Amino acid sequence: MNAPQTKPFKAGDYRSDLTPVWCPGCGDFHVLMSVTRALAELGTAPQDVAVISGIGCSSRIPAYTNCYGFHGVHGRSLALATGLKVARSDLTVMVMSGDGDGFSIGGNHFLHACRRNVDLTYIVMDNRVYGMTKGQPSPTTEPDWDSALSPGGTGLSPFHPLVIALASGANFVAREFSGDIKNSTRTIIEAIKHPGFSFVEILSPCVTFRPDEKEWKNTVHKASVDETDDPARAARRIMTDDGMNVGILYRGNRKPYKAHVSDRIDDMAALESEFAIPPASKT
Amino acid sequence: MNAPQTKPFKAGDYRSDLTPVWCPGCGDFHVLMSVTRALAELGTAPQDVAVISGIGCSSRIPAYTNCYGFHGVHGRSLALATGLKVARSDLTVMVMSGDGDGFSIGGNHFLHACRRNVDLTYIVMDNRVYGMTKGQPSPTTEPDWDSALSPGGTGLSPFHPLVIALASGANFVAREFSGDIKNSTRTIIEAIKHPGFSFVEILSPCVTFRPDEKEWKNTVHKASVDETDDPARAARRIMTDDGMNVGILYRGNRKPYKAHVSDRIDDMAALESEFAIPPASKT
Amino acid sequence: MTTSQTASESVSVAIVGSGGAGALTAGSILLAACGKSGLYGNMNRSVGPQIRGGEAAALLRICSHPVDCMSESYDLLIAIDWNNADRFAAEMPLKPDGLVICDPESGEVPDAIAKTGVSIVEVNMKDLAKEVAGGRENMIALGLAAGVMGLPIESLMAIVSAKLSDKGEHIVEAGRNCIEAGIAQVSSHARSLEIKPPEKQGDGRWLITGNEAAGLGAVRGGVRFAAAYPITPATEILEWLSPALSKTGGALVQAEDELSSINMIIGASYGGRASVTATSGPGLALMIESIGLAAASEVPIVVVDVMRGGPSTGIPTKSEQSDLNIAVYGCHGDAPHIVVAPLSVADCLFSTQWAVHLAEAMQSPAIVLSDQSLGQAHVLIDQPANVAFLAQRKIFAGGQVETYNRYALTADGVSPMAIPGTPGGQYTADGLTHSQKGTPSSKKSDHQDQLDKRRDKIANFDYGNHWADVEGDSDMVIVTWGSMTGAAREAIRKLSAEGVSVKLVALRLIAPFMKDNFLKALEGTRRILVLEQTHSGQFHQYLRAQCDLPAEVRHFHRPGPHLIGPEEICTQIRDWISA
Amino acid sequence: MTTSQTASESVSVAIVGSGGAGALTAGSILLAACGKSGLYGNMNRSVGPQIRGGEAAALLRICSHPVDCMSESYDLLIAIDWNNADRFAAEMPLKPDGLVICDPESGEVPDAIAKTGVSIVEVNMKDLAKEVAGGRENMIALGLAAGVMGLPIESLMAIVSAKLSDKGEHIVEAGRNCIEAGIAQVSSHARSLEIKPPEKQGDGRWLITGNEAAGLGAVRGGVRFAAAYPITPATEILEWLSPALSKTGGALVQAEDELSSINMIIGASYGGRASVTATSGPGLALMIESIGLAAASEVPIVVVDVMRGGPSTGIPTKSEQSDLNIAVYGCHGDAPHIVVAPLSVADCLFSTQWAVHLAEAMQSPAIVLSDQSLGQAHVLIDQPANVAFLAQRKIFAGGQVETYNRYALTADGVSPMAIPGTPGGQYTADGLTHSQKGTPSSKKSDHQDQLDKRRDKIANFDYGNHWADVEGDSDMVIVTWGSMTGAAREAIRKLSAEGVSVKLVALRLIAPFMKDNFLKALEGTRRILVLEQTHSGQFHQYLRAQCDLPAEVRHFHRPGPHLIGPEEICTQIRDWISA
Ligand SMILES: Cc1ncc(C[n+]2csc(CCOP(=O)(O)OP(=O)(O)O)c2C)c(N)n1
Ligand SMILES: Cc1ncc(C[n+]2csc(CCOP(=O)(O)OP(=O)(O)O)c2C)c(N)n1
Ligand code: SF4
Ligand code: SF4
Ligand SMILES: [Mg+2]
Ligand SMILES: [Mg+2]
Repeated sequence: MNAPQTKPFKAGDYRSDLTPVWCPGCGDFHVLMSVTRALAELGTAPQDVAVISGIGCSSRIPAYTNCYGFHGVHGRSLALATGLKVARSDLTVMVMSGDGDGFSIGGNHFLHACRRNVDLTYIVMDNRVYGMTKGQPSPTTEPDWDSALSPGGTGLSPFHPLVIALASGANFVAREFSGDIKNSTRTIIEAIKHPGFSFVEILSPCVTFRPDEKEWKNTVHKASVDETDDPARAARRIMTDDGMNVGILYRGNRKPYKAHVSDRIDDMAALESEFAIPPASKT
Repeated sequence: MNAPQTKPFKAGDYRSDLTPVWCPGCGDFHVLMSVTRALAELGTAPQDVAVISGIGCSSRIPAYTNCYGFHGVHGRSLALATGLKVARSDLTVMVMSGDGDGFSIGGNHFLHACRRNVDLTYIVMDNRVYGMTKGQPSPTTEPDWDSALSPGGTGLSPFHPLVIALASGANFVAREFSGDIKNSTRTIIEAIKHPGFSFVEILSPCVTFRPDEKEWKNTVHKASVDETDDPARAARRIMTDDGMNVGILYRGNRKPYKAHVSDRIDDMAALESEFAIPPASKT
Repeated sequence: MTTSQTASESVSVAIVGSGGAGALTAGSILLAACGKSGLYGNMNRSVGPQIRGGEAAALLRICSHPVDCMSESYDLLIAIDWNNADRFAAEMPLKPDGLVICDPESGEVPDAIAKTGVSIVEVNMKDLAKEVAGGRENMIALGLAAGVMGLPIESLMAIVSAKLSDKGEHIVEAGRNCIEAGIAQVSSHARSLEIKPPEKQGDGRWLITGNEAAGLGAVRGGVRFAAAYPITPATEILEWLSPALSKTGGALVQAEDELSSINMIIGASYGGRASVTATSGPGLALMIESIGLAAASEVPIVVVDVMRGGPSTGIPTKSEQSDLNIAVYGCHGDAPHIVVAPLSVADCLFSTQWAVHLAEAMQSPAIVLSDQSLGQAHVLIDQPANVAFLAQRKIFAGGQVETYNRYALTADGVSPMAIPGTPGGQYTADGLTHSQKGTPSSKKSDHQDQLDKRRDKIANFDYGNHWADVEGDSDMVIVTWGSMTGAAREAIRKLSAEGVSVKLVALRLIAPFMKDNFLKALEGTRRILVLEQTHSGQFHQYLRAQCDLPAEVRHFHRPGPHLIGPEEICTQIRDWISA
Repeated sequence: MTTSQTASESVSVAIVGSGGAGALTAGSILLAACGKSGLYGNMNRSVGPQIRGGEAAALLRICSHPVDCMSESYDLLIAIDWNNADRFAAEMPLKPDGLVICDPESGEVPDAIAKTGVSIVEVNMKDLAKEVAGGRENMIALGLAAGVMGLPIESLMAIVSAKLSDKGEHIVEAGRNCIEAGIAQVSSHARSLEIKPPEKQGDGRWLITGNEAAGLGAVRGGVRFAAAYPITPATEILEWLSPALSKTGGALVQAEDELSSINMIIGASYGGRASVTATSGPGLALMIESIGLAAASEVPIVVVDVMRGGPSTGIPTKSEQSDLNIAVYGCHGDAPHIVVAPLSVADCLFSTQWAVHLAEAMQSPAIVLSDQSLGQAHVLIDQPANVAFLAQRKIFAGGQVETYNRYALTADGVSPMAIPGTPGGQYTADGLTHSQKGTPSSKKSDHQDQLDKRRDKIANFDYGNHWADVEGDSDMVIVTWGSMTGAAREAIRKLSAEGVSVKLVALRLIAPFMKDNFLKALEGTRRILVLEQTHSGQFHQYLRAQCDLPAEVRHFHRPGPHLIGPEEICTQIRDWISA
């Protein structure tokens, strides 16, 4: 199934004909474009790609692609994708999530997917809000953002998903802005190609509940330093940056997860012999 | 209930008469000693302290104290303690966990407890193994540690709980060794006194499933640099240390969680007025 | 209000339009204005899958008496435009003598509607709006509706002023002018849907949703702590509770997930504060392990489950009653607890407040099974009375005893609970099987004793007459629960007008099952119609499991999203009688 | 083996000692040696709350025929020492004519035992051990047991060599010498518990636990992927599967929690590999949300739940059948799925293998309800036959169709499933209500269609005659399920020896409920005794919910940890007959 493609693919080959439920202007439209372009450039046939997600506006993305997809339950996409990739190492497995799905309810799987370092590409469309449930603060929301659930703001500082990824063992860490399709595409390509667990946070504005985020196109800027393969250095940099610098921030050499399932079916007899007790010799 | 104590307390006042189920030589005995000593030194009356835990050998600890305790379900101690502390800010709330309970199944609550920065003291007895279920690897276990579940080792690198804490927003981060009761006691006192979320990882050998850990008393060493209030610096240091340096590593100034419940009961009328529609004037 | 003789007791109105057309705003103002006129009514919103910008419909029913459920068919459809007309046709069927008002500028009347032969009146809403400075077509539509229904213009104007005032006086002005322009169109029409004046004049009405009512019930019951994770269709409970708790000295914590929120409220309640969370099916599923913990460690908590279409993510925005099984049977092991179901929007208040009381009195988890059709319905109700149910826990006062036994065996099964801070009451709460003191134990006697205790405290409690609403007298009985009660009530009223009397037994207390009371209520019954909004018949199976149903039984059930309505129920009964 | 006439068919032995005394090792060797002699038997381990170093007991029953359950009372108690004697007295009552062998050096015979009037023989085990270079008292105890039972010494020596060989030849030697010293003591005793030779001589026996058998059943069924999080008493399944899967080309992933493990297997199975996880009650509770996902998205998975005492953390090391409710009814919404229960240790293999087959054939989750009493029992069984049940999924072969409809409505409700990599089969699996294509939908027709489809595919499947073990013929019937079957079988054998015939209907397929088969099996029945190991009577309620039980019913149930035994069951039947 993984034979090299002769016919070149176009981005459109990776799009289904379903109309997204997204609001006009939602950043996720751009992420969808970047992903399909990246896949086309890589040339992996649509049927050899699986896009796994949870629940949220962002998590609606699998059905908008023409790949295999799984729109699972809220927060569990990384676990589902891990099982899939270990069972089917021949597939390109993308995991696509939101800041609520991925960092709030899904936080534990994030930690352990990084640690396990299975060869997955994890893209989080971070809009610093729960879009689908109509505007509650997420783990990346600013402390003073006003909402019905937290009038006047939560008072909580957003945390650093990229540093958490580094501290947990991710092998590739990047941040992009959805509106910058060119760089997003390039980074997604690199993330897919890099072995082990690759994490790309894409700042993707929620124009409906966070209209202020339309400003992001003016505030993001390229990281001022080059990517590193030293996780400690990368972590320190990210903890002190303004959360708006984009680019590949870390490309590591950590060992990817080893176990996988093969099509080999061995003889069961050896397995069963451990239970056997030979009959007593006649006495 | 929180009136200053006149009579001084002894460590024994914080011990119940229950015999621990722990194996002879288990590091957790020492942690119990350090905790009771720290509480005695602080002088908070036993009834004003709550010790909250999940499931595991280490999590058995609440009933061995003479404080209020909650031995909840596996992995949820931080959530339970958060509710308790917000509802009852007058109590000293300690959360005590193991590396499985706290970092594996409980990983998400760890992230978010750090981020929320409620004034809790979180002590994880890290023995790099699941003791209670008889010896499986945990998120802090070395990649080559052999076990029935992972013959030959998992191949996975342990992750960095202290850096994850820093990246998530914890306000106090320390590592100690259970056998060093003096320093453990001192650090626990500081952790309790420090506002916001304090995290102390105590290396506590599992003599039964990790007899090699008896060697820890020879391998731990004091951190060569002083504590810092810069989380990025602390993170970098910890990511490059050998996992064996002990002491207070970070003492921050992050703002503790603000909401709490008071005994004030306000008039409900104002609350209900929003639903009222005055009757139509006679037409 | 002067009314013609043809005025009716109930008028149902649908206002539809594409995203941004303002159909929902028009509906809200209309409903509130009816309330201000002393009328009753309710409104549901129906929206497409889009997060924003999709088509929307406001579905209203206005009555001169308190209203039990939505209409099955509509008297009046105002179409600001005709986008997604196919969805409307299925969701809001028109009565044969129905009236459609639409704008000729926004496309053809869809076939499905044109074919039915209803009266169709064209009004150039867009043009009329353009004639008003700052005018909008939804306000024209509002005027049309008010005109057709004969609503007093003062009520409308008062509500428009109140609702739009924060947008500036010119917007209010524009609104008023549009409404007047809309009303002016009506006199020229052939047909009117005038509504009778309210039964009780001059009463104060409340306009409230089931979710708000549940939140208020919790606070009235004494809840001062909440923790929750947002989920449709329960989020409004949280969004209402958050400021409400702040104002009453309490707090709401937004948790990272439902595993956390359930444990947060267990912690807060262990600390002595009555606590609540709200969720829907997927969240309830995640809470199940720790609901068992609350049962075993005897910590009172209240979980409001606003049910939606299932299984799995299902249909988040639509109603179903299919979480009955998980609510009653979901825990591993034997973990008896309380399950309560509100029987109407107003009853969301009472039932939740009662659940707080029950949970606290028995130191047990209580689940409130509301659903989307109650939680998100906007309803005009009489101002609810204050009921006396408050959180009142049996507390260990401290100091007097040698050894404090947290889980002491007592006559009623409820053991005095020590609240942290109480000297001499220190104990460790535990989800492991434990002795009376709370020490983990695997002894058969401890296990049996504590299982018996937890069963008995719930089985033997005095639930008064709140276990069910039992109404009427007949040997034909409708047995139902929760939100289905409204449609059943209306059906029974209709049948009674036809001379057919039917008794209602609507269960509010689902677990424990009040077998004796239930069988008593069914004495002399010949026929039982069991009604529920599930695919598999969960309620019917539950009844079967709990008792031998003492009569001939028929069972009418269906999954969501299509709510079972009064007319369908009437048909069931009529068919049975004539069979 | 030469045997006296007084030799019996079944001997039950308990070997007890404090931590480190080696009672469990002695028990294991004894059991294996019996197997080598062609006998049958089983062993349970009982340990205190300590992780290590607490007291321990090996509870064995050795039979000349296949054995169904543990003994309710013991023929022989060998006490290496008397620590925690009170626990023993409650857990392992001695028969009135029982024999106790103990070491006078290690304290007084406890009152509870001395008072019963059993024969007590003192042997200086410690001293005897000291006389052997490297000798240990547990090996002396082993010799004593073997001697009293008249076991052939060759079997013992063969097992000792095999089991201790990796510890060095001197340890083996010491063991042999101790055993001989122990046996030598026996000739001097007054009483012997000789066991009859096996019914079938020369057969190969397997020594296996229920947990190993479940693991093997999964692999035989075609499982090649597992993910799990350790939990007592299910961990051994995982520890067996991990190397077994590596050897057969598969893999086991240790997950961070149960939310993860269930989703990992859903992912792997979506990828086309038959997959399994194993857990116990608390873990099953955490998996419930995603079991609903597997049901809604139609992904086959197998979840083995090794039940323990509940609710909540309960009693992790003891058995109970109280996860029936959550297994059947735990999901939110209507999510029909398969629930299977092994009826014996050996049946753990068949039932798990069958569950894999059923899950794959119907693209549905299947839950296997084993329990601690099956999972952790070590049992000598006949080598199990190979059965033909294999994972066989209805697959979409690719390419031929215009639009591939993953959730197409088909005659049997099962739709061909495209496996990633198949060109033309791309679809998105979804837990939202969806159309046949898989597109999210809130249409009533889609919801109804897909709910019908998922119900029908499971309801209409041909389960053959595996749904239950139906044995014997009588108008008195025992109806039970899962692990209770063993004790019921033995009770029926006993009663039959008394001339009382009782029929057995033991359900293997719990859900869907095979109503027609069940009622057929009960035709002509006058009395039904329902048996289960729960506090609230979950199974009985389930039966009531599913059908009208066509006879007079009595119900005997009890929570763990005290297993319902054959003699108690006999008493129930005898009392009923004589009533
Ligand atoms: C178990 C569970 N809890 C809660 C929800 C409700 N829910 C759906 S999406 C969502 C948040 C999504 O936020 P995010 O991942 O940031 O996605 P966005 O919509 O912002 O793209 C929540 C809380 C759910 N579906 N399941
Ligand atoms: C939901 C759930 N899953 C699994 C378990 C089984 N379990 C009990 S303790 C434990 C691991 C404990 O490890 P750790 O926290 O490191 O404690 P230790 O025993 O090593 O002190 C596990 C997996 C459980 N009780 N509940
Ligand atoms: S609500 Fe926000 S995240 Fe969701 S589709 Fe609209 S703009 Fe995008
Ligand atoms: S198993 Fe390990 S962690 Fe548990 S009590 Fe024994 S030594 Fe301590
Ligand atoms: Mg978001
Ligand atoms: Mg540990």
